[in-house]
Parts: sequence; C-alpha cells; structure tokens
Amino acid sequence: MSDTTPDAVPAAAPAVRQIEAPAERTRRLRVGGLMVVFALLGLGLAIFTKSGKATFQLVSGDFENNLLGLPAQAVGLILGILGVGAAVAYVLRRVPQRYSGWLAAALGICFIGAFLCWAAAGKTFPLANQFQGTLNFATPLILGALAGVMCERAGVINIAIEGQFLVGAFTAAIVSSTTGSAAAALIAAAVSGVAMAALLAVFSIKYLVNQVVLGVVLVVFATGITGFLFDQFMQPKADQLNTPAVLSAIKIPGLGDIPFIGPILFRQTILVYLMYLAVVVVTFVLFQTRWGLRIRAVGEHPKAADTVGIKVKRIRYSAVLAAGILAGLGGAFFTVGYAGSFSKEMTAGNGFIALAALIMGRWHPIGATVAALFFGFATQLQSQLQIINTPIPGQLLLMAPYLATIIAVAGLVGRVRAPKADGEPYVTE
Amino acid sequence: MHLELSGLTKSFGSLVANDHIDLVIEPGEIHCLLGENGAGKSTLMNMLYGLLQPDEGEILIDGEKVKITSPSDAIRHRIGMVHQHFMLVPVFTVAENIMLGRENTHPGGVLDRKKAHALVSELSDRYGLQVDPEALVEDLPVGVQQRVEIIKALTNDASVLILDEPTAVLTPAEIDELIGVMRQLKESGTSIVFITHKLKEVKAIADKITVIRRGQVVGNAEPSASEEELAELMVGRAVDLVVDKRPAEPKDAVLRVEGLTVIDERGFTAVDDVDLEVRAGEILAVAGVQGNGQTELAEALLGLTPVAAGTITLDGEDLTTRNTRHRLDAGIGYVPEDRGHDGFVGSFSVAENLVLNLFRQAPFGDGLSLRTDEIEKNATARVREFDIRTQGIDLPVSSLSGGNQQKVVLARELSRPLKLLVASQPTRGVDVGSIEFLHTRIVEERDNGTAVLIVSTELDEIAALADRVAVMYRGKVVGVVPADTPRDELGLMMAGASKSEAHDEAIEHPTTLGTI
Amino acid sequence: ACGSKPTTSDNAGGAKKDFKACMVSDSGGFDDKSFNQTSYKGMQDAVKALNINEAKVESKSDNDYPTNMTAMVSQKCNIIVGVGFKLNDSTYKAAAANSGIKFALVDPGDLATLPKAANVKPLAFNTAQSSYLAGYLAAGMSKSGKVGTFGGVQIPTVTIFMDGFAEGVKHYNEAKGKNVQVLGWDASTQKGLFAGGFEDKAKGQTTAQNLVTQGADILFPVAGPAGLGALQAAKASSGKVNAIWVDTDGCVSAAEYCSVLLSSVFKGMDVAVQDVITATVDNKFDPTAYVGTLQNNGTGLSPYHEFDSKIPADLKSEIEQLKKDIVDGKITIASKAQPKSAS
Amino acid sequence: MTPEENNTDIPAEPAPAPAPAPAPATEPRRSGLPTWAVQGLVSLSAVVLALVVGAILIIVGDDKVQTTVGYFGAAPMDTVSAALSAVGEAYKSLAAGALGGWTPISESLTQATPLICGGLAVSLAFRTGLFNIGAQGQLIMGAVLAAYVGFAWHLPPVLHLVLAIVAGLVGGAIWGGVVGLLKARTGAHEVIVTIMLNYVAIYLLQWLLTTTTFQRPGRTDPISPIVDANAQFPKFGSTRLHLGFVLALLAAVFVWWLLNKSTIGFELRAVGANADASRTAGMSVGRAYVIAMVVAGALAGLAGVQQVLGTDLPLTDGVAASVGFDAITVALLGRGTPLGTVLAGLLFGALNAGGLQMQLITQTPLTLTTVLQAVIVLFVAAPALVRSIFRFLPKERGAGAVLAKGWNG
Ligand SMILES: Nc1ncnc2c1ncn2[C@@H]1O[C@H](COP(=O)(O)OP(=O)(O)OP(=O)(O)O)[C@@H](O)[C@H]1O
Ligand SMILES: Nc1ncnc2c1ncn2[C@@H]1O[C@H](COP(=O)(O)OP(=O)(O)OP(=O)(O)O)[C@@H](O)[C@H]1O
Ligand SMILES: [Mg+2]
Ligand SMILES: [Mg+2]
Repeated sequence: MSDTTPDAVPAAAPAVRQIEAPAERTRRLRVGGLMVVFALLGLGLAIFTKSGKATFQLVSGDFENNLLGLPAQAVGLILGILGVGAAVAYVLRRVPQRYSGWLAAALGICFIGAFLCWAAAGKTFPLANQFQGTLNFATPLILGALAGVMCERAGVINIAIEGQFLVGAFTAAIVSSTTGSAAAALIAAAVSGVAMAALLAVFSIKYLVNQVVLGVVLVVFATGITGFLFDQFMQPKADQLNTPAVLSAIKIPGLGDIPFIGPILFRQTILVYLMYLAVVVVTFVLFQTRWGLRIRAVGEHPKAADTVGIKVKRIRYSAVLAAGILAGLGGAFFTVGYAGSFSKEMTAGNGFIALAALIMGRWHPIGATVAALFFGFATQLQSQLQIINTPIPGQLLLMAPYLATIIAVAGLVGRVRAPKADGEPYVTE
Repeated sequence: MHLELSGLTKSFGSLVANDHIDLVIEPGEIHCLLGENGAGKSTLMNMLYGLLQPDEGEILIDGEKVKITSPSDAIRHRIGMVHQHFMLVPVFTVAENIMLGRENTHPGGVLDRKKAHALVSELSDRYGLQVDPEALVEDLPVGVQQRVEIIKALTNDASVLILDEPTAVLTPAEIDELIGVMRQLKESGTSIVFITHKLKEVKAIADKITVIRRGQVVGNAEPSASEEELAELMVGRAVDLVVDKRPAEPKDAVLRVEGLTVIDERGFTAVDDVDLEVRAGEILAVAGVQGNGQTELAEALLGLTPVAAGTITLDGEDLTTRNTRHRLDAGIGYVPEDRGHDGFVGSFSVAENLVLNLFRQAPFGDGLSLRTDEIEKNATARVREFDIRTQGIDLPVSSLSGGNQQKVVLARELSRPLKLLVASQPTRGVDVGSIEFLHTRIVEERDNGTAVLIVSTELDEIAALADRVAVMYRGKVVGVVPADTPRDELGLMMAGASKSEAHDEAIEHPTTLGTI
Repeated sequence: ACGSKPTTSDNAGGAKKDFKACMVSDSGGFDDKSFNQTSYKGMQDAVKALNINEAKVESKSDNDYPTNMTAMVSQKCNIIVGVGFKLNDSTYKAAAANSGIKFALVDPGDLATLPKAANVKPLAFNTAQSSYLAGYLAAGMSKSGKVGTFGGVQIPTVTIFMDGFAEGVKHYNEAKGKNVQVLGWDASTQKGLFAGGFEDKAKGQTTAQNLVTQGADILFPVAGPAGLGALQAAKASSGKVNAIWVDTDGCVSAAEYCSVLLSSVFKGMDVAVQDVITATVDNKFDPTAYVGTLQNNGTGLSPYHEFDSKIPADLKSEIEQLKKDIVDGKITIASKAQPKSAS
Repeated sequence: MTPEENNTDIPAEPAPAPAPAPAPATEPRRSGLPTWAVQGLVSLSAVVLALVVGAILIIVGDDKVQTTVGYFGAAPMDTVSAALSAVGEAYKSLAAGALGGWTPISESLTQATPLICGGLAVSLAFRTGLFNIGAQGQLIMGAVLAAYVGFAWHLPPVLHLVLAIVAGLVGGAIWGGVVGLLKARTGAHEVIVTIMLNYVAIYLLQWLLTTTTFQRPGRTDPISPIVDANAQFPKFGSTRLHLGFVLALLAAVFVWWLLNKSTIGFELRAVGANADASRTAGMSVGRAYVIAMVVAGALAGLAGVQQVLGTDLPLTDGVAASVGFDAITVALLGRGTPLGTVLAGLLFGALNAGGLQMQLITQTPLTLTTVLQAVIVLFVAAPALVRSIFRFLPKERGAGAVLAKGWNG
C-alpha cells in the first residue's frame, strides 16, 4: 500500500449512524406496527380471559401429575403487558438494532402465551402434545425444505419436492410391504428420491430446461405415475403391496428421560432422528466443508467457481442427487414413518409447504427448519384448539396456519434473496 | 515458461472474435495487449485459460502442444488469471474466496479456515496488499475486491499471470501498488499478460505490446511509442484524444443539492451531507473511485434510492420526495452506470428500448395503447442519427455489442428535451471511435443549455468533458476543483486528501502515471 | 418366460346376460376407502352373482359428472348408479332424458328435497342409528371416560356419524349415571374437530393423537383415508387406544388394523347397490327411496371380531336392546343430518 | 461487427484476409423453416414421445399382456399382439373421445375453457416476473362470487349474466390483488402467499357451504343452488359447450392486446424482463405487480365463472377441481404467450376429454392422462432432448417468450 493512501479500510466503512435509512425505517414501522397490533390483541384477549385456572399438561396424556396450573387471567395480563412493552420498545428503537429480532421473538412468545391462557382458561391444554404434534407435522417439511436448500444453494430450483415426496412415500410403502424391512424401505425411499432428483438434475443441468417448468412438471409426473401404479398394481393387491410396517419409536437412553423435552424429542422413530441429523449435517456440510463451499459457490457465481477449476455441473449434480435422499426420506415419513399405507396424492401439498418454508427460511437450513416448525406449530395448535372448543369457528381455525404464514412472511420476513444463480443453467462455449 | 499461441480462432455465431491470432509470451516478460472494446482480447485470454474452446489453433507451453479444456487444466499448467469481471462470490468472505477451488481440509472434507487465513495474511504481507480475510466481499469497495482477485491469482504460484483490465476500478495510488506487484513478480520470473485501455499504464510497464483489432493481430509497438501512435494503431485511424469544446457559458443553477444524505440497505452512509450545484450550460464531473457514493448520488437524484436527509431541487421545484417518473418527466435524462442492469431491457427490441421511458407520452402512447408505427419511426430515426449498428430495430438489444447498447441508452436520453442530464460512466465499454461521437453529443447538449452531471472514474474522461470537477470520497464531496487540476492531485483527492493536502503531496510524491 | 399357453378361454362363466350395470364415481374416485369403493363393491358383487356386464367411470372433477353420465347413457347401460350427492343434478337430468334406463343414487342427501322421477332410486343411509350404538359401545368400553371423534370435512354425510355417536354416548351416561365425555364433536353446537380433508393420512394421525393426549381411548374417525391415520395412532398405542371404523367392516377393508377395532359402523352401500341391480335385472325396479336403517340392516354394527371376547356380555346385550328400541321407535335420534324420508 | 466495419482500412499493416466464412462445427443446423414451424414440429414430436411413454405404461399395466408374458417363451407373438391391441384400443378411444365427432370435440373444447383462462392467469403473471401458483384460490373465489350472484340474485337475462361474470372477475381479482399488493408493499414472496391463499380459499369455501346463504334450500349438503337460467352461459346446440369458450378466446385476445399493444402491458413485460431497468425508466415495479396480479386473478376468476355459469355446476368444494394447478402446466406449455396458452389449453382439454373415454372403454386409469400431460410438457421444454431423439429436427432460432428464470424475477 503506498503511503499516500491513508489506510485499507473499506471506503464505505460503517459510519456512525445518526440517520436511519428510509428503507430501514419503513421496515421498522411495518414490523413494529404489526407487533403493536399483536401486542394489543394479546392484551385484549387477556382482558377477556375467563377467571380460573388454565392447566397445561406437561406429559402427554397424563392428567394427574405434571400439570402446570396457572391463574389464566393474571398470567395472560402479565404476558400481554410484556408484549406491549416489547412492541413499543421495538417501534421506539429502545434496544440496539441487533437485539430487535429478540424483541419480535419475545412478543411472539408473549402473544402465544396470552392466547393459550385465554383459550385454556378453565380447561386443560396439552402443552407437551403441542410440541409433539409440531414435530410430527414439521418432520417431512423439514426434510423436504432441506432438500430444497441443498438444490437451490447449488443453483437448481426445486419445485418438485412434492413429487419427490410422493415417489418416496410410494416406494417406501411397497418395499416395506414386500420385504418387511424398515431399513430396506428407507433405503428404497432414498433411492427413489434420488431417481426423481436425477430427472431434475439431468433435465435442468444437461438439457437446460427452465427449472420452474421442470419442477411443476415433475410434480405432475410423480402424481400421475404413482397414481397409475397405485391403480394398476398396488390397489388390486393391496394386502401384499400396501401393508407397510410403521417404524417404531426408539427411546434414546438418557436423553429420552429428560423431563418434558425427553419424551417429545427423544422417543421418536429413526426417521425423526435422521431428520435431526439432516439439519445438523446439511448446515455443517454447507458452511464448513469443501463440498458445501463449492455448492454455495456454484449457486451464487458459477463462473467464478469455474475459473478456479471447480466442475460446476458436477457439483450441481452431486448436490441435487444428495438432496434427493432427503426428499425421498421425507416422503417415506408419510407411509412407513408415520401413517402406514400409501394412498393417492397422500402428501396433500406438503411438498409445496416445504417449498414455502424454504423460501421463508431464506434458503438457510436453520431458517427453513424454523419456518417448518413454525408451520407445524400453527397446524398443531389449530387442531388442538378445535378439540378444546374455543369460540373460534372450526373453518377459521383450519385457515389459521396459512394465514399465520402469510402474516409472518409479509410482516416479518419481507423481501428475501435467493442464491444469485438459482435457476440459471451454466453454459460454457 | 515459454508460452505460444498459434492460429487461435474463435467465432460467436457469425462473429469472428479471434481470427488466427499468434502470440508469444517469453518468460519473465510483461506483455501488454491493446485493442478497442470488442477487439477480442478477453476472448483470446479466455481460450488460454480454458473458459472458451478455440475453433482452431493451438497452445504451446515450452514448445509442447497442450490442450486446455477447462480452467483446471490452465491451473495445472500454472496459468493464473484475473478476469475482467470480478470472479468473486460476493456473499463469501475474502478467505473463502481465496481458498475456493484449492481448499485445505481436515479429514472428512472439513474446511481448514486457519490455513486459509494464514495464506491470505502471508500473501497480503508479501505483496503489501492489505485485506481482512474475514470481511465479506460484497461489503468491500471495488478497489479492495480487485486486490482480493489479485491475491487469488497469486496463490496459484502461476508462471503466467493474465491480468484482464485490472486497473479500471483502481485509484492512481492503487494502480501504482499493482505496478509494484507486477514488477516484483517479473523479478521472480513470472510472465504477465496485461490488458488495459489506459495507454499511460502500458507505457509505464510493458516490455512488449501487441495490438489487436477486430480479432486480428495488427502489429506490435514499443513502450516508447506515443499515446497517439498507440491509439491510432488500436482504432485504425487517427484519433482525437482531446475533445474539441468551447469554454462553458454557465447560466443559472438548474440542479441544487443541499445536505443530501443517503443510507444504503446495510445502514452505511453512502452519500454524506453533499451540497452540489449544476448550472445550465456546464458540465460538472463527479470524480471518485467506484464505491464512494457516486452511484448512490446519481440514483438519489433520480429517486431510485430514498433520501435520508437533504433536498434536491430542479429549476426551483423541490423533487426530494417525487418519484422517478415525475423526475424524468420534469426533464432529467439519466444514463445509468450499469447499463445492462439498469439501462435497458435486454430482451426488448431496439425500438422498444428507445422509448423505454417515453412510451406513455404522445406520440408513442395514447394513454391506453401503444402507437407501434410511431415507435418504429422514432427507432429508425434514432438508429440513423446515433449510428447504432444493428441488423434491425426489432432485434433484442441484448444482441447488440456493448458500445451499441450504450448508444441506445444515450440516444433515448439525448433525444428528448432535457434540463439536466445525469450520466454515469457514459463511455464505459465504448470504443474510442464512439467515445468521440458521444463526447461530442454530450458537449452539444451542454451548449444547448442543459445542465450536465457526469459521474466518472476515468480521469481521461473527466479531463475531456468536465468544466468543473467534484471529487467524492466516502460519500463526501472533498472538494470542487477546476477541470485543469493535475491528475496526481485529483488522484490524491480521490483517496481522501483535501484540496490543499493533495496539492502538496502531489508535488512531493509524483506517481508513475502522473509523470508520464 | 416359461410355462405354456393356457388353453381355456377366459370367458369361463359362459355368455353373459344381456344386461349392463354401470357406475359413475364422484371426484373421490373408486379407491376412496369410502362410499365410492363400497358402492363399486356392490356392483361387482352383482356382476358376479348375476353374470351380467359392467362399466364404470371415475370422475376426476366436478366437471366430469355430466360428461360421464352422458357417456354411460351412450354405453347402453341398463342401470346407472351415481355415487354421492354431487351427482344428483346430472343423474336426474340424465334420468329425465332417458326414461328407459334405470338410475340409482348412493347417498343423495336429503330425500325430501329430491325431485321425483320414476326411474331413479335414491339409496340413503341413516347411519346416525348405527353410530348411536357405536357411541354406546365406545362409552361402555372407555376406561378413561373419554372418547374421541373427528371428521374429514364438516358435511352432513360425515357429521351424521358424529351426531349419532355423541348421542349414543349421552344415552350411556344417562342410563348408567356416568360422565363419559365426547371429544371432537359437540352435537348441540355442531362444532368439532376436522382434519380439513380426506387425503392427508399423516394429518389424520396427528389429529387422532391430539384426541388421545386429551384422554380419549376410543376413537371414531369419519375421515376416509385420513381416518386410517387414527387407526395407525391406535395401533401405535399398543393396546391403550382402540377405534371404531366407519362405512365398512374395518376388519375386512383395513385388515391390518383389525386388532384395534372394537367394531365398525357399516353402511350397507354394497348391499343396497347389489339389491337395486338385482331388482332391475329381475324387472322389479322400484323408485321408492331406500333408507338403510338398523331395521332393514342397511346399516349397523359389524361383528366385534377380535374384541368379541373382550366386550362384556352385558354391554353386548344392552346394545342389542338399544337396537331393538331404535327399530321400535322407542328411542328417537335427534341428528338433523338424518335422511328425512320423502313425504 | 457489421460488414462495413470490416472494410475500414488498417494503416501500416498488411490487409488481413477477409474473415473466413463462419461455419464452425459448433454452429447448430438451421433450416429455412420459420420459428413457429420449428416449434410446432418439436411440440408434435414431444406429443409423439409422450404417447410412446404412455404406451409403455399401458402395456405394463395391461392384464392380458401380463398373462401372455407368463408364457412369453412359448408364444411371444401373443404378448406382442396383446400389447399392440391394448395400446391400440386405448389410444383409439382416447382419440375418439377427444376428436371423434362434433360431440367429443365440443367436450374437448368445454374441458379446455377453464384451462385456457387459468393458463392465461399464470402466463400473464409469468410475463411480469411473477410465479402465480395461486390460480386455484383465485378461481375458487371467482366461482364463489359468480355463483352467489347467479343464484341469490334474480335479474333479467343478459344483465344477470353480466353481473355474475363481473362478480367472478372481482372475486378472482381481489384474491390475486392481495398477492400483488403484499409483494409490492412488503416484498412477501408471491410463491408463499399464493400457496397459502389457495388453502385459505378452499377452507373459506368449505365454510361458506355450511351457511344457509350458500346452501341449497332444504339441503344440508355442502352444495349451492344451481344459478338462475338467466345467469347461465348460453350453450351451443345440444352440447355442453357454452359461451364461456368464446369468452376464453376473447380473454386470450385481450391478454395479447394488453401485453403487446398497450402501455400497461409494455410496463408489465418490462418489469418482468428487467425490474431494475424498468424502475430506472420511471416505471413503478410495485404497481406493475399489483396490476398483473389483479388481472391474473380476474382471469383465473373467469375460469371460476365458467365452472359455475357454464357447465351448470352448483358450487361445491370440488368446483375448482385441479384446474388452477393444471393451468400452470398449460401456461408453461404455452410458453407464457396467449396463443401458446390457448393451444396448450386445447391440447389438455382434448386429453382430458379423451382420457375419460379411454377410461370408460379400456378401463385405463385417468392417471395415465396426467402422466401424458407431464411428459408432453417435459419434452416440449427440453427441445435438445427431443432433437437428440429425432435427429431430423432443425434447430430452432431465438428463444421463446421469457419465463421467470428464478426466484429473484
Ligand atoms: N459469449 C459471447 N457470445 C457472443 N459474442 C461474444 C461473446 N463473448 C464475446 N463476444 C463478442 O466477441 C467480441 C470480442 O469480445 P471480447 O470480450 O474478447 O472483447 P475485448 O477485446 O475483451 O473487449 P473489452 O475491451 O471490452 O474487454 C465482441 O464483439 C463481443 O461482442
Ligand atoms: N451470449 C452472448 N450473446 C451475444 N452477445 C454477447 C454474449 N455474451 C456477451 N456478449 C456481448 O459481448 C460483449 C462483451 O462481453 P463482455 O462480457 O466481455 O463485456 P465487455 O464488453 O467487456 O463489457 P464491459 O466493458 O462493461 O466490461 C457484451 O457487450 C455483449 O454484448
Ligand atoms: Mg475484455
Ligand atoms: Mg470492457
């Protein structure tokens, strides 16, 4: 560096911020406004909460012990006030910028707490089961979303998660029924997921098919082919071909005995453990390994990767195929992982929800996982609320998870940025 | 290493980008490639680096024929390259960018970040190229990004290093720094192929100069040749390097900017309390190294970036909160810096792009529907007037050469009545012949009484056009100086020195280029 | 690849009678594990028993009903069975235009509001009656004092089961002075638990699981394939939770779950369909609406199968008695979803 | 580089040999055929290939073939003839059901009607850089409002029909507009919002069908009354084909005009192709998103209108069938252009109509039609693959219309 240039600090180094960027301000007011609305809503619910105790069940199905009884209205009011505090602090910028995310999270917890106090006043709310169900709903979504993360980080759009699910579910069911082996079923599901992924990979990477078109088509194709095979082969011999054994829960010694969370998290099937593993592994692989570095490079700037000697297409193939394993396993959840036999279109749009989770989670494995859990939580909550008979109409409750997702995306997540080269085939001359 | 390119030929469709090119690079020599835009320099180097496959011809290393079918082959043959466009992953850190493709790993493919950091530190110490290994590349100013690119190329221990226009984004001081690195490499026996449009640099460093025109080698020159000689050899005719213009006759201030502050998306202050005035009939050039707020300044003038504080008035009308469309209609013409990104819609036809911000108004639109015939008539006229080389007005603009794309944008903006023209890097990527024409048009616009604001990183262009120069550094205007301020002084101001500091320093420590 | 060509012709049953029975499914398809599937079984039974021809067509969407009905008419069917209330309009329209063809409609909804047609026989089922017995059985078998039910979508053909079930439990409570609770359905407010659809089996299972954690130990899912998720949940509970299936005898249609099924509320659509085809073949078609009841055995409780020995004899005989009382009109069921017979 | 540039003389250097004629090996074969003809040939080949794939499935699934394979060694020709007759029968009935006379043709057109409108909804959004997965929800809302006006109001002829149509357009436009508005205002990704709104719409419909306002009087089933005769589309002769088909074609013409001949369309296409340049040229990207989604929603709403006013369907929770999703495939097959969408809609309509007939005659499951549709689109989207199978096909010049490339528009 020549001595005439004072230093090597970036020219656009963060200057002391006196003025808030207009975009930042808009965002703060938008998010803050939403937070205030929810805070007031929470407070309002607390005011109209029936007096009496809200009982929370801490162990699924245990009505005698492990109950947490709270004075519903008092707790609701406290949470409501805390929530209003958090919202106001956010709007008025009373905490440093980087902690403001925590305020939103705090408000979320306060609101849900106040809501539960309101809904459960005088009743018993199965809290443990709330988390258990969240996990059940979220497991395939997480696997699917992680598959999407792998593909899209490498620059291949994957709208076909739903199709991969269907094929995985079908294969797992048929293999489990014929071999009786859970391992064989899971392996077969993974292999079938890879087969679908191979179609995605070949058509997008080799034949340069528009990846949005391709994804949609693969879903239709998977729907058609599993439907056709179901109609022609599986259904007529359902007693031989469609009686998969469902994986049984395995308790992890030690961990499974932790109060409250042990039974929720560590008495699960192998598939759920594989899901945990997948979250850790995908995150680790993407951000800490050579392969992951290369995957992210080819998804952001394939030409840059090419110029340092990386085989762009080879990395893309490997990422898409590896993702196929995850999506196939996600599909297996629908049959051998949880619900048993296969039926047509049984994945019922879950693959598209996984896609939404992937986008909502900003193409990050942890973000996608959180988004999937959020969705699972909302779905489970609506189901539980239907049982304890809240004044909210059932159909409105059924819509709630979807509306909640829209509110979260519009209010909190906002604009997201996909990997730069996502969807663009790499062509060399 | 002795490198020989023999009869290399490459066509894109019907365009022959490289036509039987022969070139010899001796060990330890700095070999400059000169040529106008689109001459085929990058194409040639991309073939050498394995990014493009030649249609014909061969590459010989130390007399032996080699096939280079991918960059990894080139790397294996110890060829390194700094590309014309950044080959950095913006969302990666410096260290990640540098280790990419040659990662040191722990068992199991886990990245060894420590080693990468050590490598970055080692190289940046050895060549005096300071970078923070942990910084995200997208947060770095382009000059520093270029430094990262150079370090990246150096990590490979290349015997032949190709530098494709690395200096376009550097300050004079940074260019000096780079020249130092190149000399150091040459000492150690590395050969360098150096591509640049700046004749001063060529003269400062070259051992040998090869000139390419329209895909063919048209000759060699000695570093001692004059700039005019080199330019003539490049373009194929005598080139007037100085724009012929009368002194400005400025009138009332048209644009008045007061206390303008722009905060970018990441919360950095990109434009910091800037006051400016541009008068009718004058050209104000905003000089500065890329990334010092000029882009944001121009965008704020157009309403493309929200303003955090300050006011913008045009002919007395406060425009600060008006939208882009209103400002365009109020008489601001705009040539954006990144034309492929902001200037035109590549998949739209030439005719459509020529009315991209005019299509609503008569005669092109009647409120609801488009007048296709008028749009075509306009296109035909503009294409003739601005000598836009295209096979037809209904071809997509993306099929035009860069210079002609730029002409489409300028033709659109200059063909309507303007009060203020804001042009960022108006001639970037345009060949010398067209530069002449475009400069003349801009000066004509000035002479018609339009206020003109040029943003440019090229001191040559500033010298050619400006009536006054405002130098920006870290979002602030560090000074407004007359057009005839010496290059070294401007260069120092671009690095943050105040007017007086720069003046003294320039006399004390002249740069290599400033003295030529 | 090995083996030799069989010599017999596949038309072993000899020439078929010149009669064609036809069926149009609704958009659920013939594999819906519900009324389409059961109705189709009825037609197959008839085809086998009577040695007649058949044709069937599955509808992919609501759009297809009129088309499919017309297609069947052009197939020269002698009787066309439409499945589900969504086919009402197209069936009556086709019937009006083709007086020579007989029609039957499975589950056509409210009989009182159906048009009159001499060649259409509605086949309705008062499953509230049999579900009443199921509710009583469930209440009697519940150890936890809580029983649970959920539906696919809130429509009368679903809620009729849930109504009857809840009333049966209520009757048990009144008769025994107990307080067995029904989770998932409140017959008085007509609010309850729904999975939101019939396809998502995993969702059905979690929904069922939610009932279980609320204490329910007998499940009564009325959600088609999604309801199978409840049987899976019961199976996974290793004996703690049991279930009662609907529409068909679950021990036959979903045999892998027989071990958790106390019984099933069958809806004799297969028998009804077979009967109407048989009657038509015999020229005894009669357009009077058929309502499957406990009395005519058009609906009822399936055998207890594996639970036969576990259900107390007292409970069994009380259920028998209840059945008689319902047949005799001593017990009336309130459910508004019951088919009101044409006046 | 233009030829005249080549002729500028170059001083001090020997004049270079004129550039050799560009005929490198990489240059693909080109023919004199116009682009549309080449595209047509590729599409036709794709259909042929899809039929081959379908034939394999038919053969594999055929009972007779399965039996004869059992003794393939003994009498291989049995298997072959069984296979041939299975495929022949199936495709014969498919063709007959789709094109075999005026009634089948009218049936194909009827099936195509909502697909065309839904496809246009997806296409228009595509051209603006938006991926509208929400045609399903928009269609449902259109059907709800159109049906409501159709059966709850009682108005004179023409007026009633017009108002019902308008109501349907409004319903769809609102449901689509919300997506555009959220995207413009908050950046909420349209893919997420449309997926979620599809679910909201279906649950809303399910709920409405339990209310007395929507239920058929005297019925407790979730089914609405049929709309008044005054609000129904007139039919062509004794077929099911109705005026809605003409509306669908008019809608296509409208979309064509909008995209290619109007100032708004210019803006929409510009935003879709390059949002940054459009913003720089003074266009409001947010406004374009809102407009595109409102119009797309209205088009999908029109598809919903056709479902309830055209084929005299009452409103049920199955009123949308899977039209909204099939519409995506139709739009993609039609490459986002109005004409392409119409043609793709007609093809899919024909396949649907033929598929029902094929099911009826040969008991081939409807899912085969789904497979055929997927494979056709797949091959059409991969001309390189089709060309590598059918070597005689010439290379096509210029790409088709721009479709969204990725999530970032
Ligand atoms: N991938 C490509 N496809 C088609 N034409 C191309 C391609 N790359 C380059 N060209 C054309 O080839 C010619 C040579 O381009 P090249 O990039 O080699 O020029 P250059 O001498 O490096 O110019 P510059 O000084 O602007 O960098 C130009 O006319 C350009 O338009
Ligand atoms: N695939 C392509 N098809 C047609 N023309 C192309 C293609 N790729 C590049 N070009 C043309 O080649 C020209 C040169 O490309 P290149 O990427 O080298 O940019 P450049 O001219 O050096 O631009 P700049 O000076 O802005 O860096 C571009 O202006 C573009 O018009
Ligand atoms: Mg170049
Ligand atoms: Mg250039």
